[in-house]
Amino acid sequence: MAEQFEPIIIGFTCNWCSYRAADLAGTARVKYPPNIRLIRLMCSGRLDPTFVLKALAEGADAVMITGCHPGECHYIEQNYKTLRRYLLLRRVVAQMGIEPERVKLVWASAAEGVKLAKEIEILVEEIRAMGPLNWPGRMAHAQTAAGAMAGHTNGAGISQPIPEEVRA
Amino acid sequence: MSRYLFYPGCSLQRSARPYLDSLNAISADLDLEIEDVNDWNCCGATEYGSVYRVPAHALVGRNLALAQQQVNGSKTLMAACSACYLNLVKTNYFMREDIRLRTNVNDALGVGGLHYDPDAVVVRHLLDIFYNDIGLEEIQARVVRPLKGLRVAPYYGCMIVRPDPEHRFDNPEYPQALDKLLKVLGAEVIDFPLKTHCCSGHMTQISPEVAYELIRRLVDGADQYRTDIMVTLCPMCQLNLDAYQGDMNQHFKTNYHVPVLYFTQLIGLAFGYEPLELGIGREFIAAREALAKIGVEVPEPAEAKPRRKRSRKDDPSLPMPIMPDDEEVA
Amino acid sequence: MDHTPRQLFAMIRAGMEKEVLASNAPWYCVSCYFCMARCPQEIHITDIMYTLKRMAIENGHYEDATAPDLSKSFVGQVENYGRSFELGLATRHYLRHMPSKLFKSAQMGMGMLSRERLDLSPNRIEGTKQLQSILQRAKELEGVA
Amino acid sequence: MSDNHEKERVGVYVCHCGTNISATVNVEDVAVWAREDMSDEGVVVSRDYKFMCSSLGQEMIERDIEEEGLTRVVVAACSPHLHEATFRGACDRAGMNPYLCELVSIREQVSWVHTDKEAATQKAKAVISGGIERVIENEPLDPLFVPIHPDTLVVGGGIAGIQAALEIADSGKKVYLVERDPSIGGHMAQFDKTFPTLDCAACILTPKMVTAGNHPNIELLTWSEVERVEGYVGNFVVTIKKKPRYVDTELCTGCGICWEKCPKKVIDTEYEAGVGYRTAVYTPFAQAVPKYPVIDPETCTFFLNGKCKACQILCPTDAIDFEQKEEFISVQVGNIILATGFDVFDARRIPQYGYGRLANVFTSLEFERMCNAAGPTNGEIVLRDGVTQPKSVGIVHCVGSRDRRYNNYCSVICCMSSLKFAHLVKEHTDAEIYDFYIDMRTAYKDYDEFYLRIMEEGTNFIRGRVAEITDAARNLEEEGKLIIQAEDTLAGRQRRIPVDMVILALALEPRHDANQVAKKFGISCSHSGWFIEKHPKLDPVATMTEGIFIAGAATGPKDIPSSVAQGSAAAARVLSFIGQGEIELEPIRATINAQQCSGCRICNTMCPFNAILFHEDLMVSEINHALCQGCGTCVAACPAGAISGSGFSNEQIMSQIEGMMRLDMPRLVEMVPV
Repeated sequence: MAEQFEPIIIGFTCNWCSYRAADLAGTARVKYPPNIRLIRLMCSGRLDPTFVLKALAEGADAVMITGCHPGECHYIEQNYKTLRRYLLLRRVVAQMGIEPERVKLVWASAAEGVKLAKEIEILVEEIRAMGPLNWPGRMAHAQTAAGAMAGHTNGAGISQPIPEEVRA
Repeated sequence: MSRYLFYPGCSLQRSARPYLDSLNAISADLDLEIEDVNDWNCCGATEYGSVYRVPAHALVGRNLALAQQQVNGSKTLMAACSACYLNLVKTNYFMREDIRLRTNVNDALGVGGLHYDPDAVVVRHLLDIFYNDIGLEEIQARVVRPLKGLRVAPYYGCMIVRPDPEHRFDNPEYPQALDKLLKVLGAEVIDFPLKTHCCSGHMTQISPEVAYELIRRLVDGADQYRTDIMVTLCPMCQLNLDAYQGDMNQHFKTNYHVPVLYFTQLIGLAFGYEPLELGIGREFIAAREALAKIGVEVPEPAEAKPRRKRSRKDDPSLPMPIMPDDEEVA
Repeated sequence: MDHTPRQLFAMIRAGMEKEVLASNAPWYCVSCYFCMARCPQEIHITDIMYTLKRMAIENGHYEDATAPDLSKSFVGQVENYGRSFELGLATRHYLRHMPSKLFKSAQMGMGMLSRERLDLSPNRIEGTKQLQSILQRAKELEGVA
Repeated sequence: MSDNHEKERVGVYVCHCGTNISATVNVEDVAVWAREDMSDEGVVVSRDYKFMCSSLGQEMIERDIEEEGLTRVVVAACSPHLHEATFRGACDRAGMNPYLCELVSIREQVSWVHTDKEAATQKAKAVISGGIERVIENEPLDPLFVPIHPDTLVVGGGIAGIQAALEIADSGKKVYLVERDPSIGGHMAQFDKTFPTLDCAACILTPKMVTAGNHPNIELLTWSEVERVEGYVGNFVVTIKKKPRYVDTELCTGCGICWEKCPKKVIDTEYEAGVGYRTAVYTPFAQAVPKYPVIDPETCTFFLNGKCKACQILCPTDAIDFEQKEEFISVQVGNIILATGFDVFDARRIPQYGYGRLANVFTSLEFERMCNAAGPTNGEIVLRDGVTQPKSVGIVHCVGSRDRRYNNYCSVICCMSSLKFAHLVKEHTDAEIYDFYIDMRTAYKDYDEFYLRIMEEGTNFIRGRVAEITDAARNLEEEGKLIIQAEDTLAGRQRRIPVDMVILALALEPRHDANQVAKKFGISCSHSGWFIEKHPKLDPVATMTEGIFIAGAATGPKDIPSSVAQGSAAAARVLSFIGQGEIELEPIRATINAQQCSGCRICNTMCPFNAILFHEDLMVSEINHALCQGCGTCVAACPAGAISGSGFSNEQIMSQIEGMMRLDMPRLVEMVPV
């Protein structure tokens, strides 16, 4: 029986480089699979690790974090902080029983529309091969851990229950 | 002692025997241990690929697979003939880049109990080994009979440097390795503008008139530079320029006499070997006269004294572009 | 040469398959790869020429058989012996396509012989059978067996 | 989700963008979906329209705000980088806080990059859903105003930089013009004639140079380079390195005795492009601005072995100062214009063209110098021997351009300058001229007429890219000549043309250090290495970084008229900022809630702008909004969740994620059963 699994991926982009790269991919009509949804931040440094957990908890199968190349940050050096958070985050998700490959960091300058599209394509392929994450289904188990980490977020934190009917 | 796997190719067995003989003669001096690929087969030259694709790569693939079995320490597979070299390089390259071809070729090889993993061996030309592994200093250190006064035209032909999507080892338009190697042997190396132009390949068999014209251009070019010897590194080039030079002369009613030797033969001469040990004498266009220039102790022809530099005040000439330093070996 | 590579490619784009395969241009290609090294669009011209030759042989479209026959004879020898056999190849080729030049070719052969640069009988590899089975399978995979 | 859904009234506007979006996204379906399925999320109005950015589209939104009482607006159209300001403006006009409008990109990120209409439509709904959830969490914000320092820095003293500096200076504002070479003038100062009018480059350039040099509002900093840039739009602090001239400009009169007497002659690879000489103490050319020379310590005999000092001994005003050291000055400016120009392609990279090996192969820049009456041959067109006039000349286009191995792009100016060369050769000699081109590109005013004129003058045009240039003759006619081989693509055959001289029309390339310069000023370079504009068509002289403008060939190959136009354009942009006195910035800033701050000081180390200060007495941190740039790194780092980032709050982003994930997507697509 052959059914192709179509993952959903949330991508976080930096306003100055990778969001511009996505714009450039569009202007140049570079094609990539529609599985990714991009969220714009001012800087990859704005990426609160709970955003990633939130996305996974909401049913995303993977998260792509993108930012300026090291040394090219619009805010001088904030992407180095992203890199550190990313490395830590991969360990955290692994401890939660999630394949760390589901969280990916990609550097893409404003000129690298083709590169960004290619990276998206690769990640979609990888996640397709990996299969669905279905974290919401495993939420009960994961909630404690994620809740601890997301404890400080006010309001829209991931510790809220997710209505079953919303899930695919 | 550096050990290399060696793919001799059909020509070196017979028509380019002097190439093999001279290589064998000098390899000991250079600590080269050469191990033939067992039971290698023809690479298909430029013909097999004109008829089939997958079989052409399977043909070469058998050699690569056999070489892979013999890998022991060094992964380098050395080829002396430019066509063999290129065919080996291309099959490795296409098997790496084209997954379908890789699967098909390995499927076919499997019938013969063989398998090849792209990049399991690194295919390199003899000249590449001499220039990059052994090195010019090492070669120069063994020169006992400098080829002083011998004017040589380094002739690379096509396939050693082209095509070059992988940036193999020298410039595809204007390579330098052989030029520099011949310089350290003490020879007077001309800047041969036709060094990578075609020797006519198999055209001698298909359209001799076309072949003669291509050969004429090369021989004439060398002759214009008062070349004593053209130096090759490919059996096909040597054959076309040497064995067909007479036919070409007949065709154009010309009288060129430009001997064509392998670079290994010149290295052998510089290392003090006698011509016979290097297969010299088996060429159609005899190198005897040219080699007399270095064989006997003739006093070095007085180099024309550089004219006294005119003071730049009256010299209207414009300076030549500054080129990146030609790294000379001391 | 009937067409320059540029014209040939324009004809391919124009869908002139028959004319393209009948052109003698690919057969004049000596595989010197200058075109590939120089093409500003990095078109693999030489490899395309090989493809055109294969297609022409497959469809029997070529007009002058000299070059295709040389290639085919060479292939036959390699498949028989595993190595090329210059004397056999040349004799057969000149007999068929340039009988007038056979004498000249024979002279060249004598010259080669006297210089110990020509074998009178073919070299054979040990794994002839193995090679033949490999090539047979490869041809099946290419769909030409 | 937030409980704001009941109180907010959201309008959703889906743009067709002609067919740019509607060809791939079923926009009508999306609009219906938003109206019907998203009504629980607060959507009360949903419309699709051909061109939402048109005045009719904007008026539609304004009317809905007024009549339907919308409190939030989501526009699903192009990238916010293009039209965010447009739609915020519309909301503002209708009395809604502009920051309550959210632009969702379904063109650049959906319709242009996907092909499957169903999947694209689904994705469009998902991202719009994210936008709806986000906009509900948006808060009304007031724009931030930053005062603009009235001084301007112009980097690069070529024609574009000079033009920009003059425009600004003429309006009464101060300009620092920084040039790395000893004189301003740039590449244009090297040329003899300019196409298509053939007026003399020096005649039109030198007056501008002199004006710039004497202008009371221009502070010329030649032989200087920008070392460091700090601060932001309105208030940059720029550190400039003044390289030692070894000449005291206070004392020097520019009399020229030093360079007349200097015994050290070297090949001038800069101004003379390698075909002429200069002395170790030199001004690049006679009309140099400023007139003061520099001493090149790399070639000066005194610097090399401590002897000579001829210039010092002979200088009538004692202006030579071997002790001079490099100096750093710091200037404050509100805006910066980068006009750093281009480099030319290194012809040695194409060995088959023989440059450097074959004496009579010249580059276009060498030829420009040769034609120049003040150049090394006094304007005589001669072979490398310096005396022989060529009887035949070949001109080769696209050397390093339009070639995947070097530069994919067209260098724009080479066709025209090659035509100019053909004319100049004809004017100076009787030579036969062969011009090898791929395509003749003579766009713009009077250019094609110039091409016609050169054709009528008798130049031979051969359409075909040159394969090689060789001295290997094949027959008597070719002996002693340079042979240009090319396929004449119109005749359909190979041609070999023997000539005496070859001119290579070199590609224009980004400055070798363009990347470092871009980094220094916080802007980006394109894939080819040119500075990237804010918008290639609509904002060609601005960059993504506010306050940094670009002009001239630094943004891509350009001819003189275009470079001048860009210099003026950049100046106009800067002047408009200066005129306003302040600039409106997006109010994206971080704020610390003192009640929640635990005083841990983690955020203090996060900020590269030192915008976060710690109150020792209160044990809480505070953010200085004048220094904060809004990156949000501290927001993400605060373990107490005490920092909020306006415009990108946790609530906004979390809701956006929820919205994006809400839609019940088909997760398993059935494929052909095995």
